[in-house]
Parts: sequence; C-alpha cells; structure tokens
Amino acid sequence: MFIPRGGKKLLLTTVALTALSSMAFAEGEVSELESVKEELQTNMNILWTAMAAFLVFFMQPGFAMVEAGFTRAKNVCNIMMKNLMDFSIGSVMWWLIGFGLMFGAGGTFIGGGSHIATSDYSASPLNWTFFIFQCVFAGTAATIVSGAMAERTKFTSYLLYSVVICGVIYPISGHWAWGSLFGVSEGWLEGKGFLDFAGSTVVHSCGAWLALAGAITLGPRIGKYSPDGKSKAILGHNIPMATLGVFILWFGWFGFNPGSTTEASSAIGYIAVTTNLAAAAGAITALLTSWIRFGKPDTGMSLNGVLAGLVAITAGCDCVSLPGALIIGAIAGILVVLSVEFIDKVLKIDDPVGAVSVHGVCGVWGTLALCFFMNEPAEGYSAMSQLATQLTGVGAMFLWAFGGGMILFNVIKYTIGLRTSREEEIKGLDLGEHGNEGYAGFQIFLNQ
Amino acid sequence: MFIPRGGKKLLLTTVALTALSSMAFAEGEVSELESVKEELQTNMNILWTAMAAFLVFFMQPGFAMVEAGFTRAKNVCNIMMKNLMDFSIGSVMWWLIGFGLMFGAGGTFIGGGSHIATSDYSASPLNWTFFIFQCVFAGTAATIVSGAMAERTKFTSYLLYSVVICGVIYPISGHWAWGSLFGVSEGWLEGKGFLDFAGSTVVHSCGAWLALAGAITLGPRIGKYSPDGKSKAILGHNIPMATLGVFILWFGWFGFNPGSTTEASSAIGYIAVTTNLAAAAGAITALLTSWIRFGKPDTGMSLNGVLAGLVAITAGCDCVSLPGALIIGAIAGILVVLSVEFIDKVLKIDDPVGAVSVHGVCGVWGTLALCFFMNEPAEGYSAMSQLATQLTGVGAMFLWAFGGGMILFNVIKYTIGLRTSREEEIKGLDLGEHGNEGYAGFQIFLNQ
Amino acid sequence: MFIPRGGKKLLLTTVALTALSSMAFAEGEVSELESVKEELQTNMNILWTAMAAFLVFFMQPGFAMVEAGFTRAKNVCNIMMKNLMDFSIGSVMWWLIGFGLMFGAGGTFIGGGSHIATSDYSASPLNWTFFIFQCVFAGTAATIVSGAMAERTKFTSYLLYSVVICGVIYPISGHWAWGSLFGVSEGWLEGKGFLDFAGSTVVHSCGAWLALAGAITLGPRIGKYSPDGKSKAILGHNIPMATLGVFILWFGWFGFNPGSTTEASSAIGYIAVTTNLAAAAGAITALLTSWIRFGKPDTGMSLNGVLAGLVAITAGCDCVSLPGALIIGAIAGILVVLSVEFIDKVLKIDDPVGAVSVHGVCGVWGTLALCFFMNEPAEGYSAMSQLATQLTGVGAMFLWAFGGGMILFNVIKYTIGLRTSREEEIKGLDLGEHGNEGYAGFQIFLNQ
Amino acid sequence: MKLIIAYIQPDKLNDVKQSLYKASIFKMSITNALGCGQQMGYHESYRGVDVEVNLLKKLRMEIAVNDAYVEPTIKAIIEGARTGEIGDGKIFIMPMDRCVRIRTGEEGNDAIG
Amino acid sequence: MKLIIAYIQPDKLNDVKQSLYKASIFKMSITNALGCGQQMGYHESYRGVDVEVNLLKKLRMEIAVNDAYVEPTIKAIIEGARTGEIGDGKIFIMPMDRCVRIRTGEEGNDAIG
Amino acid sequence: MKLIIAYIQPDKLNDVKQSLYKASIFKMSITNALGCGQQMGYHESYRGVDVEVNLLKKLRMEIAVNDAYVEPTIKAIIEGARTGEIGDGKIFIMPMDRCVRIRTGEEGNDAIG
Ligand SMILES: Nc1ncnc2c1ncn2[C@@H]1O[C@H](COP(=O)(O)OP(=O)(O)O)[C@@H](O)[C@H]1O
Ligand SMILES: Nc1ncnc2c1ncn2[C@@H]1O[C@H](COP(=O)(O)OP(=O)(O)O)[C@@H](O)[C@H]1O
Ligand SMILES: Nc1ncnc2c1ncn2[C@@H]1O[C@H](COP(=O)(O)OP(=O)(O)O)[C@@H](O)[C@H]1O
Repeated sequence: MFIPRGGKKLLLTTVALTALSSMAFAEGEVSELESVKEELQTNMNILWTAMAAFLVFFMQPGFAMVEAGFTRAKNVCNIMMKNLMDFSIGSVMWWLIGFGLMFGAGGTFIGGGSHIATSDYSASPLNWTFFIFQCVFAGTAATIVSGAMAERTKFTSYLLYSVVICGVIYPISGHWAWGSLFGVSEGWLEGKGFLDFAGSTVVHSCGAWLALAGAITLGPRIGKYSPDGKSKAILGHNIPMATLGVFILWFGWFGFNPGSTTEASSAIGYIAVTTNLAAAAGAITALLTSWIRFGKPDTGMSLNGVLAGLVAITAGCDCVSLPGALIIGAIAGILVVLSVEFIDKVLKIDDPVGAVSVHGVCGVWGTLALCFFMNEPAEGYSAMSQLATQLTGVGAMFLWAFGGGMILFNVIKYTIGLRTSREEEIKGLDLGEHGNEGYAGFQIFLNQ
Repeated sequence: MFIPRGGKKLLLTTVALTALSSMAFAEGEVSELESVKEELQTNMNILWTAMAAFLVFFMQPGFAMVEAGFTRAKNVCNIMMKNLMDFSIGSVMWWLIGFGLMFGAGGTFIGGGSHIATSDYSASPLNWTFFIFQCVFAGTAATIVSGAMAERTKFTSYLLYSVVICGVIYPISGHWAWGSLFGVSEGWLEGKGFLDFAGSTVVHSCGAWLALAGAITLGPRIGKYSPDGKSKAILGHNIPMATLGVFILWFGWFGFNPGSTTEASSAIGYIAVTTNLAAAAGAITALLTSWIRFGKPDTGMSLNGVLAGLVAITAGCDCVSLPGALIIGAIAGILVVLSVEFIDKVLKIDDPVGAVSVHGVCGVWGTLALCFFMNEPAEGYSAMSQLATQLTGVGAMFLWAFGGGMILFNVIKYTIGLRTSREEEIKGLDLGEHGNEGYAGFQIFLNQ
Repeated sequence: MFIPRGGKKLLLTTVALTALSSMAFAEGEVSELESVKEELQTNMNILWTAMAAFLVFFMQPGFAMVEAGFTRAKNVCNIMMKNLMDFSIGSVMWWLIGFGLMFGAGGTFIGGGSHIATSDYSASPLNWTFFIFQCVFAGTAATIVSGAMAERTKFTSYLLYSVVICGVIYPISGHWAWGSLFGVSEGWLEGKGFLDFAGSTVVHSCGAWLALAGAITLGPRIGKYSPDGKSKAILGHNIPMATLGVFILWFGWFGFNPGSTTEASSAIGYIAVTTNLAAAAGAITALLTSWIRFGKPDTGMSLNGVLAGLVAITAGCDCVSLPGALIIGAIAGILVVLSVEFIDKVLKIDDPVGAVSVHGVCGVWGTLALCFFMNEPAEGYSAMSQLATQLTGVGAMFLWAFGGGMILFNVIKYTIGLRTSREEEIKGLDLGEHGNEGYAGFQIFLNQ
Repeated sequence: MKLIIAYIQPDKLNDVKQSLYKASIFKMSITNALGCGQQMGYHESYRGVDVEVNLLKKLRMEIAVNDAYVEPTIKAIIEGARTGEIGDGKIFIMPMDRCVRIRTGEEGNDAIG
Repeated sequence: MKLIIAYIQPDKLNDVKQSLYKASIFKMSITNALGCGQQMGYHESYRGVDVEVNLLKKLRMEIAVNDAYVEPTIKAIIEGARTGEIGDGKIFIMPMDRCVRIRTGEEGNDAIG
Repeated sequence: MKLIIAYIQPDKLNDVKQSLYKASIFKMSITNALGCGQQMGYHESYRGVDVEVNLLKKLRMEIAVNDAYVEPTIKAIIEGARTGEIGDGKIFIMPMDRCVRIRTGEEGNDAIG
C-alpha cells in the first residue's frame, strides 16, 4: 500500500502499463482476461472517484456552516453567498483554464494550454471523473480563505479573488506537486520526490497562506482589539451550526483522503482508518489543551481540533503507520490551540475561524511529520533527506501562496477596495452588501 | 457516451443483449469470461445505483431546509411534517401501486398491474435497486409541490395529495417517457424519441405544474398582496438553513443525474461535470441578474439560480456538450429570476419558494434546450425535429400535471377543504395544525 | 438472498472458500479467471463497505442534531461536545482494545488480544475497511446513550463513560453475536443461531439499555416532574434541527443496513427497500397514533416514528418479506409513542429524546418480529424455536448492558459524581461546563 | 407629556400602525413580551405531554405623546387592536416628566414628535 | 394605580409567579432584558479569548395594580425572587394615570384586573 | 427618583456604557426594541420584492436614578449616543415613586445604586 514517491502517479502509470501490455498481447486468451479485468477495474475506479468527488463537494456547505457558526448573525447571508459563489466561479474557472494549467502538457513549473476549456473526453475513460474530482479540490482550496476574511470583506472583491485562485494560483502550485497525475506533464516538486498524498500542502496550506495574506491586508474587524491592543472575543452566533459543519467536513474528508487513490483498492480502508484516528486524536488533544489553558473544555477549539487532525493527516494518510496517524493528529490538536492564540494575541491578526492555524500550521506539520512515521519505508529510505524535500515543498508553497496573496489582495485594496465601509461593517454585511436579513423575525442583540 | 434516443433504455438493452449472447455460447471459454464480466458489472451497477438512490433520498431534507428557510418561523414544524410525510406516504404508495403503474407490463399510456405490491425479486438482480432508485425519484416529484403551497395548506389535505401523486399522477406520466427502463413495457413518449435523461420534465416539471395548480387553487397567503394588489415581501426566517438545503440538493443531484445511468461507466464523470457546470453557471447568472434588477446581489435568488441550473441540465446532462451545459445553466439562472418576478408581480400567484419557476420554467427550458447543444449528434440528427418531439413531451406533461392538479386540488377544496382557517394561518400552522412550536424559547417577532 | 443463520458470517466464509479453491487450482485457466473475479469482487466489496462506513459515520451529526433539537438552547454546546467526544474517544478506544475484544481470537464469551492496537493489515485486503465499518458501529452504540442523559450529566463523567462503552461493554456483547464475522473467533449467541443482521440488538439495544441505566441513575431533570409527580413538558428548542437529524439518520441507515452485507451484491437493493418501507411505515403510524392520543399530529413523535421503524427493521432487514417490513415498521411506530408515554408518565424516567423507546423497545420488537415474517424460510424452519433463540439474545443483551450500565454509572456517581450541580443545570451546561454560549446574540427566554 | 404603554396581539400590529398613522401618530417603539391575563392560555402538547402555555406572546408598544394626543392615541390603538375577544390587551398611561431628543438635545413638546 | 417593574433572575420566574398567584395577582407581562448591576458579570471564554459578560440575562416583569395591591405585590415578588445573593434584582414602582382595557374600553380600577 | 428610558442605536451601546461609567452610573437594564421615528426606515429586498422596513432595530435602556443623577445621566447618554444624524434616539424621564432591592428589601435612594 505504501506508494514510495510521487504518490498517486504510480498508480495511474501502472494502469497505463497494464493497458499497454494488454494491447501488446491482444491475440492471446490471457490478454483478453486482462482487458476485461482492466475494463471492470476502470469502471470501479470511476465509480469510486466519482463518489469521492461528491463527498469532497459536500465539504462546501461544511465550510460555510463552520464559518457562519463562528461569526455573527448579521453577516450570515454574506458568508453563505461567499461560499456559494467561490465554488460556482471556481468551477467555471477550473474548466476554462485551471485544469489546463495544472494538468495540461507543459513545463515543470506550469501546465500547458492543452486542456483549456476542452470538451474532448475521448482520451481516457477516467478523464471526466478525474476532472470533477480535481475541480472540487480546487474549490476546497478557494473556500478556505473565506473564513479568515469573514465579516469585513467587500463582496465584489471576494468574487474577484475567487476568479484568480481557481483560475491561476492554485493550478500553478498544484502543477508542481501533482501535475503528473493526469499523465501528460510533470511538476518540479514531484520530480524531487515531494510527498503530499491528498494535499496538506497542495490544497490546505495553499488556501491558508492566501487566507493569511487576506487577513493581514484587511486588518482586524472593528472591535476585535481594544485601543490598548488587547484581543477581545467576538462570539460566534451558532455553535451547533459550526458543529454540523465540522461533522460534514469530517464526512467529506473520507472522500478527500481515501478518494485520492482514484482507484478502488484495499488502500481505501487503510486511509479511512488513519484519517479517522487523526481526527479523533486531534479532537481529544485540542479539548485537553483548551481545558488546561482556559480552565474549561472549549467547544470551538475542540471543533478546530478535529479539522487540525484531518488537515495534518492528509499528506501522509496513505503511508504513515497507525500509531503515527494518532500522534500526527494528537500534536495537530495541540498545535491548533496554541497557534490560534498566538496569531490572535501575539501577531494580532484577526482570523475569525482559525483558518490559518487549522489549514496552514497543521498543513505544514502534517507534511513534515510524515517523514518520521512511515509505515513500510522503502529500502534505503532516509527520513532526514525526505524532510529536506518536504521542507522545499512547504517553503515553495508559502512563498507562492502568501506572496501571491499579498500582491493580489493589495492590488484589489488599492483599486476597487478590499474592505467594506465602517458603517456597513457595524450594521452587518447582510444589509449592506446584499440588502438581505439572515434570520428575519428572530430577535437578536446587535450591539456588537 | 451520447445515448441517441430513448435515453437509459438502450443501456439496459445492451446489458440484456450481452446476457443473451453469453447464454447462447454457454459452453465456450469466452462465454464464461463474458458471464463473469457481466456478473461483476451487474454488482457494480447495483452498487452505483444504490449509492445514487441514497444521494437522491438525501434531497428530501434539502427540500425541507429550502422551503423552511424561505418561509416564516411560525410554520416550520408544519413544513418539516409535510416533507417527512410526503416521502413516507409516497414510499408506501410507490410499493403498493406506483411502481406497477409506471413500469409494469401494460399499454403505452399506462403500465400494468404486473408489479403491484410485489415481493418477488427474482426476475433480475438489479430489480430492487432499480425499485428504490425510482422510489426516491417519485419522492422528489412529490416534495416539490410542498414549497409552493407552504404556510396555508391544511395538513390532512396535503397528506391526501401525497397519496395521489406517488400512487397515480407521477407513475402514469412517468410511464410515458421512462416505462421501458424496466424492460417489460414502453410508453408512447419514449416511442416518439422524447429525450429526458434524468427528468427535467418527467420529475421536475411534473411536480412544478402540480405546484402551480396548488398555489392557484389555494390563493396567496394573507398579507402577500396589499389591497391594491401590490406584491409584498414575506421574509424567509432562516437563510443559512435555506443555503444548507441548496447545497444538500446540489450534492443529491450528483445521484440524480449521474445515477440515472444506473450503470457504472465513464458516463458518470461526464454527467457530473455537465451537472456541476450548469449549477455553477446558474448561480452566477442569477446573482448578476438580481444585482442588475434589484441593485444588490440577492441571496435567495442566487440560491434559486443553483437549482435552476440543476433542473435545466437534468434532461440533457448526458448528451449536451460542456459549453452547452454552461449556456443551459446560465440561461436558466436568468430565467428563474425573471420568472419569479413575473409569477409574483404579474400573475400574482404566491409561490413562497419559487418552485414553479425553478422546476417548471427551467424544466421546460432544459428539456427544449438540449436539442441545440448536442455533443455528438447521431448521423442525420435534426435539432428542429427533435424540438418538435420535446415540445410534445413538455406539452403533454403540462396538460397532465396541471390539469390533473387543478382537478385534484379543487376536489379537495370543495370536500374536506384545502386551506387552513384565517386565524390558524395568522397564528401559525405549527400551533394550529400540530400544537407544536418550532423554536421554543427563542424570541421571535410574530407580527407578520 | 436469505442468509439462513449466522447472518453475514456465511458471506465471508464463501469468499474465503472461493479464495481457497482458487489457490488450489492455481495452475488452470479457470482458476485464473476465478482469481481475477475474486480480486475484482473484493475491490468492489471494499468500495461498498467503505462507502457504507462513511454513511454510518454521518449518523453521528444526525444523533447530535436530534438530541440538541429536542432539548433546550442553554445546553446545546454541551450536547455537541458529548457527541463529538464520544465518537473521538470511541474511535481511539476501538483501535486500542475494542476491535481485539470483539473480533480477535478468543473464546465464545470474549475475543482475544490478537488484534489489540494492531497496525498489521496484511491478513486480508478487506481488513481495514472492515475495521472502520465496525468502528462507526461502535460509535453509534456509544452515542445513543447521550440523548437519554442530556441536560444534566457532568461532562467529565460522560467522557469516562465513553471510554468504557467502546473499549469494553459494546465489544464484549458484540463478540457474542458477531464475533465470527472477522473469521478468527465465534461468539456463543451466533453459535445458537441468533439472527441480528445489522444490529437491532447488538448495537441499538446495547446503547438503549445503557441509556436506561444512565437515565435512572441520574434522575429526572429539574422541573420535569411537578412535586405531585405529574410529568411536565420541557420543550425542545429547535424542531427543524431535530428533523434534519432524523433525515441524516435515515440517510446513514442506508449504510447501516445494506452496508452490513459488506459485499456488493443484489442484496443491497432489497435491504434498502425493506429499510425504507419500515421507516416510512413507522412515520405514518406514529403520526396516526399521536393524532389519536393527543388530538393533533405531533412532530416530535413522527420523527421518533421514523427512527423506531429503522431500528426495528435493522435485525431482519435481509430476511423479512416486504409486507413483513411494512408491518414491523408500522408496529414500531405505534410502540414508540406508547413507550415514550409509559416511560415518561408511568415509570417516571426522564429520557429527553426517547432513546430507550426508540432503540430499546423497538430494537427488541424488531429482533423478535423477524421470526414471523421470513421471506424465504429455510426448509424445516420453525418460527417458535427461532423466537426462543432470539429471546435468549435479547435477554442476554438486557442483562449485560443494563446491568453493566447500572454498575458503571453508580460507580461514577459515588466517585467523581454523575450529575452537575443544581445551579449549573438551571443556568445551563453550556455556561457551567464549557463557559460557552450556543447562540450568542439571540434573545432566548431562559426561564425554564 | 405622557408615555402610553399598550399590550396588543402580535398580529394586530399592522392594523394599529395604520390607525395610528391616520391619527397622525408616527413615532413609537415596540418590544416582544409574554403576557399573562384574562385569556387563559392554551395547550400545546410536546411529545405526548401536555404543555399549559399561560404566557402568551404579545407586543408591547411605547408611545410618548403630548397631552393633547393622549385621547386620539388611545382611540387609535383601540380601533386597531379590538376584536372584542379576550386577549385584546391593555393600555397604560403614565406621567412623563421630560423628553429629550438625543440628536439635537432639544426638549419637551418639540422633542416628542 | 401603579405600574410595578421588577427585574428578576430568569430562573426565578416560576417561583415569583407562584407567590403572585397566592397573593391573587394573576396579570402581568414579561420581557427579556440584559442587566448591569452589582453582580459583576462572569467570564465566558470563546476560542481562548476571555469574554467579560457584564450584561447579564434578566427577566423584566411589568404589573399594573391598584394602590391597595402595591404592598402585596412587592412582598410576593420578594418572596419568590429572593435568594439573598447579589443579582436578585430590583423593583421600581411608578405612578400610573389611567388604565384602559382594549376589549371593552372600560377604564380605571376595573380595567386593571 | 426618576426612571430614565433611552432609545439608542444598537451599535452605540458600548459608547453609551463608557460615558455612563465615566459619570459613575453603573446600573442599567437593556432590551431590544423596534422603533418607528423620524428616520424613515430603509429598503431591503427579498427575492426581488421590495421590503419597506420602517421598524428599525433599537436598544432600549432603563436607568433608575436619584434626582441628583438625572442631569449627568442624560448628558452621558447624549455624549455616547449622538452622531448628529436622524435616528440617534430619544430620552424619556419618568417619575418614580419607590425603588426596592429584592435581596435586602431596602428601599429608596440606597436601593437604586
Ligand atoms: N395588570 C396587568 N399588568 C401588566 N400587564 C397586563 C395586565 N393586565 C393585562 N396585561 C397585559 O395585557 C394582555 C392582555 O390582557 P387580557 O387580560 O388577556 O386581555 P383582556 O383585557 O381583553 O381580558 C396580557 O396578556 C398582559 O400582557
Ligand atoms: N439603577 C438601576 N436601573 C436600572 N436597572 C437596574 C438598576 N439597578 C439594578 N437594575 C437591574 O436589576 C438587576 C439586578 O441588580 P443587582 O445590582 O445585580 O442586584 P442586587 O440589587 O441584588 O445587587 C440588574 O442586572 C439590572 O437589570
Ligand atoms: N414619541 C415616541 N414614542 C416612542 N418612541 C419614540 C418616540 N420618538 C422616538 N422614539 C424612538 O426613538 C427612536 C429614534 O427616533 P428618531 O425620530 O428616528 O430619531 P431622531 O429623534 O434623531 O429623529 C425611534 O426609532 C423610536 O424607537
């Protein structure tokens, strides 16, 4: 089950080789069996990959519920709209250019134009399933940013951002690590042996560093810091909604990680187990850490702990041992609590849902940690040299996504503007940006 | 992948032919391979169809959340009950008579009694999976009506309606277009070459025209129109709930459309892509249309836009090109906004959730539009002659469902009564019909 | 499709036999076909079992939503936390010792240490998928208890309980009926021919009798009974949330029951149909029963009716006839209403969500009822002798889970304490146990 | 100056607003309230257990008026809110010493309108 | 006639209602309120950040009574609401000029009850 | 003793609390209210239909004070709540007969603080 380097690529190559061999011996009986076997296995892979894609799609409302639950009632329509539109715009951009840039024939830095807005699906039976699977991954990266920029971002500017991330930023860095999965191109990072099975770095850190850039460029919400710089809590308005969101994400992650096999094989079960153990461990340690630090077991932090564990295991879910999965998740659960506090109280960056800590810090942790918990390391495997490769990948992603994000958000800031007016922020973005109300009839205190 | 006429029927026929041929050559080695292949493929088809059925089942809470979110808090228990009971009653009716009428041996207008309340599942291994898949489709058609009749319908009358739609109305018109899918009967519409892969007309328009009949027969909610006939807004009480509902429906639609292959094949991926593109395009254009018309990007309309795109692509999701899917969805997103306004302000029919616009208008649009966006039209294919066939189907469905609905709802109106008392409507159906309260403890303004 | 005795065990044995035979004739061509067939079928089984496991996992938020919806707003964070942590702790305990005790080599009363905290997955390709599937079943049993103990249990004590149920109580009784499913051990109950396909007794009754012990040991919530012993209603704060929960559970049950085949075969479809019919029938009869008894169709009871039907059909979903499924569900829907009233008004045990009635009473009903509704009883099958066996299983489970529960909860009560302080209960556990607030900003009447 | 407090049925708000407008009274403040009065409550049932609801949902209006407006205001409220059935509500008239408009700081009769 | 306004702890409502009933006072109106008083608030924490909650949830009761009922009402409220701990609440007694029953239009002492 | 009722913009609460604290006024009670005043409301739109919202969300403060505190309280509220724009709100000053502290039963000037 351990897939030494290059991750999922090899799987596809094997399939291709099998296809080749079965063509070569087309006359023999065995090869007929081979070709029937391959046809059936391909249909199964399609079935599995499609189901996994649907599960990953379902993470979209998960993100929306978590973000909305952790923020105020007066912005809930705006948050719903952002989550709806970033996926919608992302889907269209992905078809127009994203997929081509990430997987089309091209160099090691950027994919080519060979699959721009294509309607040709003859190449391989798995292609369109592969396309939709990758599309929902791009949508995940895009939506991570929303939470960190919640409650103060201009809607138009957010739409613009959505165009750029799914169209350009995510596909390019995605090409580096996963370009070869489609079989026509190879990225420089995977060439070095960078391991990121389902995207701790490729998807989650990418989104998180963009989120960090966004949160910094925006500045904190009004009232988040007292004049003397003390952090003040802005309470989330709906904790059961946030909890439902986390459970939906956990559910969707069973598509995200096991689905990244894009193949129906026994690896599915193993990856589901590592994923589940890490999530559970993250919840437990985040609970304990919050208990120790704040005196009571905090609901919000425990929810973040689940997501921390899930993000951290994503890179190595296929190759780490079970105790390794447990430890990776457990440490992520601790890290996320400390990181949320650090970013909030020391760096004084206002990230309402903890997106940077969950997806960025724990994404890095998971990408590096896998080196030390290999289940069945290949002959001659060296944890330290693998760590060097992983560090390269992590660093490259940070430079690309955080740097790109700073440029993007500052360009927006100084052209059409990134932040809503003070008055609009105080009255709520629902009224200001959309003229809508989230909970008509409910009596809600609006004094914050 | 293009399935020229008759939609899914051919797929099944192919399977049947394969089965035949493998029986014919039962002694040879090749045929043993064939039979193993077929056995495995059948198991895979069962697996896929079952999963798709479960996803379609999950659309039920999606509809419930959308309807409840777009209406007032004082009727939320009633709406939950309607959505729960129409599916429950529908499931039982489907087994008792619905399935038999739709798929049993019979004429081209109505199926026969051969599968009434049967417990015999020996005929084909796929049968029961096919049964449950078709059952959740019937449930979908039934539940569409609930939204248009919300906040003023007597509960008993709604239960009665549920008996009739799943037992009689839907199965009969369903037989016309899909009767042959089960292999023992054929409907007159499919005989003409009517194309409706997953049910823009068969399921969605059927529900929508019944909904229209219901809304007309009921009349508008108290306070919906001012004495001088001006439309007044009655605000939905929970927009995040409606959004969750839309995301759940989008998720479920990945069972609805790709699942209609009832076969694990590469078509799944392609259909998922067209479905997703149309939904995304619908969201974007509905957003823009509402922005232009009302000055601000409206949340409710964008949510309707997603559903509009999904309904529209349902008929042609297997056979249109990708740019075609994008255009079909995009125009549906515009249509839905204009249609909601038209029905509300000009026709003055009170449809609280826009069910008629989403499922009716966009259902018709999608059924007709596919003629012009064929991906790989068969030799000699003529868009105009196909359009004529499509128009026949669309018209027949309107006459049947709207006509039948007017008769049904008027019979109910003049016997047991269709509408709750004025006092009950004002106090809320939760108290009046159920003696329950949706949000005990929450302080809610009840002045509307 | 009828699996005479021992349920799923036989399926696996068949696979094992096939594997054996294919090894024996490894040189022949036919056996090559056999081995390809088996390889593909195994991959399909993995795919199916994994998907089913994910659906069953998704029942977790279903339980959380039902419990929270039926209780008060001031305890909603606590309820979310209990549901999050019992699954998290349960997952870790399951890996550490639960799986080993239930399925490891050992005696007929308890499994052995052979699979304690193992990381070895080489034995069989299905193993890890089987592991995660059984893990989410254990999580289901654990979470049932939460509802009956809602709104007054100390959080730390609940965590302790979670450790014990998934680590010890559930695995041991689970071993009795299902120990052989993994193939290395056999329990005494299955040896007797006890039938419980997906766990009406093994999972649901186990949770329910523990819940009963918990509710008794805790005593009723403050204000639940007036000084003269009259039962008073404590209204649930969010009925749409409870409804969403029920729909999620219904959805998840399509993994629970059909998934228990752990094999992609035509049985999936049949089991989905029986499951769906029983749920629908339960909803309808609970609606009618509440209507007759309380004068109006009660939402909460109808929701319980769905769950009652689902729990009842779980034991016999594979082997009863369709009219049988309908009757089993219908009677469960009546039973649950009467049982909720009886437990509340006569026994005066405070079970806020009706967990004991739904999972216990209907679990017993379903386990016994299957004897009389066999679809294709084996030659020489005697309903009465099967009933005797079923009664043994039901009785053993009651003694084990209720007895064990009474000991466990009383030990907790007299050591660290089981119940929160009076003041904390009145102010709400959210503030008291977690220092959190579920719905910040919303104005809620807190006088209950 | 007087402060008029009125408890009315929630669904009567629009009617009361209309009749107040007709009497040229445009300013008011409204809160949700639960009321216990002659109307004896009703019975909900929840999961089979009877719930006696004796705190009924009411709207509470507060209208500050100059003395000359007291009668027209009372009349208008009664006109809008009366159905003749128990539960129609009550009006309380309280003396008020002063009234200040925050925006301008102006006081008295001018500030009220 | 007086209008009695009382702020009490939310969980004391039932006790206060009981002791009012015993004193034959059956009519009242209740609203939710946030109160700032001697009770200094408490600390929640939200995602690691301390929240000082100094607006505590209270219930506000309004009871219109005839003069003879003022003392019994005050006594009954105190009896039902007192725990002796900070936060028990306050009672304000306000003069009231008139009281009108909307249903009948009747005024004064009869209208109040 | 007076009971001061103030209607302010919801987002001004913190500013008003600050300026009241500066004037040594620490006790108050707050409720949500909908207000209809000179500020003419605004327009939302919902699914394409215009919604005229003429009941705006306001906060209602109630502060019981001894006579000497009336002026400082009014001044502090104005200071905290004034923006100069329509909708800033109103202050009503009502006579109050008595004030009772539930915890101790003490009355009058001492009970208020
Ligand atoms: N004495 C009172 N003090 C405070 N509120 C009262 C009083 N009497 C009536 N109310 C309020 O007025 C509402 C209507 O009163 P009710 O007695 O039911 O109507 P009616 O006067 O028509 O009999 C009550 O629900 C309550 O909110
Ligand atoms: N001067 C006041 N003006 C308005 N409300 C007050 C005043 N004093 C107290 N309250 C209300 O009474 C509640 C209880 O007061 P508090 O001072 O906490 O209790 P105690 O009188 O027992 O010390 C406060 O939360 C507030 O709602
Ligand atoms: N006469 C009144 N009676 C009751 N409430 C009033 C009255 N006048 C104003 N209010 C309250 O004060 C709020 C602000 O009043 P408004 O007239 O909009 O502000 P401004 O005084 O700055 O013009 C209103 O929304 C309403 O809640």
